Amino acid sequence: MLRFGGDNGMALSKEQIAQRIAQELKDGYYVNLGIGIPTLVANYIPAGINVVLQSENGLLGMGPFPFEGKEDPDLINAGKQTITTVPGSAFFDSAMSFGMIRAGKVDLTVLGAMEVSEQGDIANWKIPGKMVKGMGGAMDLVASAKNIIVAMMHVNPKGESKLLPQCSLPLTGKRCVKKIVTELAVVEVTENGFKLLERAPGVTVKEIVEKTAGKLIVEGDIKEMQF
Amino acid sequence: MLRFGGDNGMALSKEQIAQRIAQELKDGYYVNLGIGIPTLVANYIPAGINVVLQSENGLLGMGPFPFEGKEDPDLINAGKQTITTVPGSAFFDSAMSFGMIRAGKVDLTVLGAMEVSEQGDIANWKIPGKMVKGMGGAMDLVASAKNIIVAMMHVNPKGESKLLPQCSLPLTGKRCVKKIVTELAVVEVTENGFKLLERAPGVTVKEIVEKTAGKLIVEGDIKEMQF
Amino acid sequence: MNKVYKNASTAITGINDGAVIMLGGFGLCGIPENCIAALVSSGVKELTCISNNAGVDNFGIGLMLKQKQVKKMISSYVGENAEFERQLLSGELEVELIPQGTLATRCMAAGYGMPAIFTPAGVGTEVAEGKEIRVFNGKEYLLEYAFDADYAIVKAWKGDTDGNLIYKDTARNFNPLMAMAGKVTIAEVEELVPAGELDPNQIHTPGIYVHRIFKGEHYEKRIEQRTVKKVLSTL
Amino acid sequence: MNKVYKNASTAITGINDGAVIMLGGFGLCGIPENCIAALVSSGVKELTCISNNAGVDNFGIGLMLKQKQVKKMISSYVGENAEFERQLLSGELEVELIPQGTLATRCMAAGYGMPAIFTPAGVGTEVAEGKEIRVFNGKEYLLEYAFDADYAIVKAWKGDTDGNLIYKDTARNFNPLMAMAGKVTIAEVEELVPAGELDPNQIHTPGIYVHRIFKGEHYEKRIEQRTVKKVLSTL
Repeated sequence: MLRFGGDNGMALSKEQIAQRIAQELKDGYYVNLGIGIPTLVANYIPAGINVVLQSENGLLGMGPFPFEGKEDPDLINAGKQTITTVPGSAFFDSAMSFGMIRAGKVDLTVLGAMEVSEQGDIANWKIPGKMVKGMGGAMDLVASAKNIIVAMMHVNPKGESKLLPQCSLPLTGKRCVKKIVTELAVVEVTENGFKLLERAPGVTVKEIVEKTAGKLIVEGDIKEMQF
Repeated sequence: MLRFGGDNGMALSKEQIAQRIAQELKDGYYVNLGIGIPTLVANYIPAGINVVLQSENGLLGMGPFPFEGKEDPDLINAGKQTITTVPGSAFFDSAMSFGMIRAGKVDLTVLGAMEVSEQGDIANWKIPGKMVKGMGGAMDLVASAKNIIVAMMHVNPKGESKLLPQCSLPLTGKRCVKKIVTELAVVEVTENGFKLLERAPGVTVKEIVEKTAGKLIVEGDIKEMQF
Repeated sequence: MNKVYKNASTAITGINDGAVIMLGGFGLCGIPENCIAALVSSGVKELTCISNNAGVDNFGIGLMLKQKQVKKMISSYVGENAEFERQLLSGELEVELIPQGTLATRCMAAGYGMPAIFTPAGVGTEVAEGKEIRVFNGKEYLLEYAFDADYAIVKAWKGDTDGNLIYKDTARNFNPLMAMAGKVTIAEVEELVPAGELDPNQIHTPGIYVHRIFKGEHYEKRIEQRTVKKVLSTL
Repeated sequence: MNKVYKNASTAITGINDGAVIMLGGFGLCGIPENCIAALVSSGVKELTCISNNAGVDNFGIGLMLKQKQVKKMISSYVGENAEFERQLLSGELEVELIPQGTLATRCMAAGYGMPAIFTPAGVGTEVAEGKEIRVFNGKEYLLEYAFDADYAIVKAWKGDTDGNLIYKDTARNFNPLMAMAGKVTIAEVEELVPAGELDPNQIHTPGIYVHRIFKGEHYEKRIEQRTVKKVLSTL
């Protein structure tokens, strides 16, 4: 199922970014999906793969949105959206929820970001001069998760790269991001900086290099993403 | 209901020690009773007083022993005895159990002791040279409880006082005991040492003074315990 | 000893100006609606509120903000509230933002008699400023202190006359943690039953932590983000 | 991913000589009888066992002691076991005694990703020797570290195929704490049901903490101190 589209011509749509991230899922994974593109990952879980979605407000086994008229105000996700549960779910309090996150029991965390540095630092909670709404659970998640994938656009609306040598915005967490999936590329965070793993179908390495402000390692032939 | 008896002539029986301690109970108290004499306190809860018994293995609302044939191996107290529950009881894990103890939610703790010092130190878990079985929950209880009453004999089987200037045995906890009820007396632990509050019916102040090795403050007329 | 109160206005007795109070709930889910209404009616002010969120403009803690009863909010996320933003920018309101897991664990620490805990959340960020950092097994942690709240106000699904509480679904969230953490804990419940009617194995908050309980009324349970399958077909 | 194992002997796969294992239970109440039997059969040795108690001579961990499979016990109370005492006095067995609440909280700390906790238990006693003491609000606390166990072996009442667990009465005790603390957690249950049959509001241990689960058999549930009303009339 290869779909081209999105704002950048040959670049991935938000759905395709989610779809590419879904390829990182493994059977039996417990996964926490942030608000925005990460939430869409649940739509592309590969066949034969069972994952359990954790919602940090106190639920393991999050299911799809309810049918209209079946919304339960006592049953929401961390984005405050009405949801459902799947068989085998469990409710718990917020301390246990972040307890299991801190203890590394959540296998994969996917979240959005405003900036990521080549050391894996992430900024996604505060813009100086703007009303600060708070970090919610993001700082706990990035400080504790074993495996963090960031889903974001490669550049911001002004055209500036969001993959930087250093974050310019206040940090959410340090040296925590393992991988970034954007509309242009899959990038790994290594000890030596960003490393280009894959490019979006039809997107050139040159374009990715131009739009990456941080150090980007490009080794050998960079394959196109497969869907 | 005044009953004389026990090993020391006019001194209290173990049941009477428990009965005297029961007078310290107040309506609404949450109470943890140790093994031995403290357990007997539950038999003398005054009329009109409701207390809830906590068992540190994970129960609030401990009831009497079961009728024969009704024992449930999944339902025991901290002394590993089969028990029952009363209406309004709740089960929880050992961390929450000691959590509520540490947080000072238990109003009164009654436990036995081998020695108590005039500073309120307590020794009740270890005798050098003998097999050490462990402190169980005693160290947590004495370190955390707001109000600790010790139920014990005034002297040990060798005739030596158990109310000492300093404990000779390894401590269970420091400066924690508030009151001591023995077969002879009710003694408060004050900043200036032991203070005699009451004497057992027919027991003289002189006998109590003789059998108390630690500093004992005797002020004014010492009343007999009332039952 | 009777823990049962007639209603919210009697249950909040003693919450005076300047009190530090905790309020359960996540967004508008599982919030103590009756007690919030009673606090608004009482006119108590200069409150410090520890709560994951600050409600919306016309509901939840937002109702108290509108009456300018709150001096300080201690929360993890305070969006979706125009009046909040206005008071914050004008300096009328003080806000302390705390990572959500830290907030939860600092409540639990209070209820478990632990004076402080270690968490990696916020290491390397401005949250760490002025805080003690300690390394365990090569990883940095912040020392964070247990909360010290005068009152905890929580909402449960079912409760009994001894104060035992059971929560429903994700309306549990911070409620059991705050219930443990208040010097005085006030619980409002949808269903109040005599002691003995709840299964002792299913109690989430043992009654020892709860000082006052009453049956709440007219729960509105407003939904913040109504999402249904018609809107997005798969998830 | 399948978490369901056929029986105890398959579920304990990988527990090798020298392993650090946690075993749930208080006295003989809520102990993983099937796994203990399987460990005895397996002949694994040099184990470090973290468990509140050490069983009795012919039951519980006492069965493993008899086979000299245990190198070290980490417990709060180890009475009622003559073979234990013999091995201890002869130097064959090492024992570390820990206050019960500290033991429980160090398990919880591991499950909650907290590297250390503060507790007043043991301050001023030999338990404090060599430990860091810290004063909070004028009271002394010991710094105690989270446990690091290879395997946690727990017993629950009901469980489902996703690893969710529900305990019964005081057989809960240390089981939920250890279930959270093991790098690999093995749960034996009296009743094993398909995922979806347990009420999600009643789960004590969410399945994320449980890696292997099986239906136990032939529970003996021996009673250590049988006390009945005939013996003592009032309590």
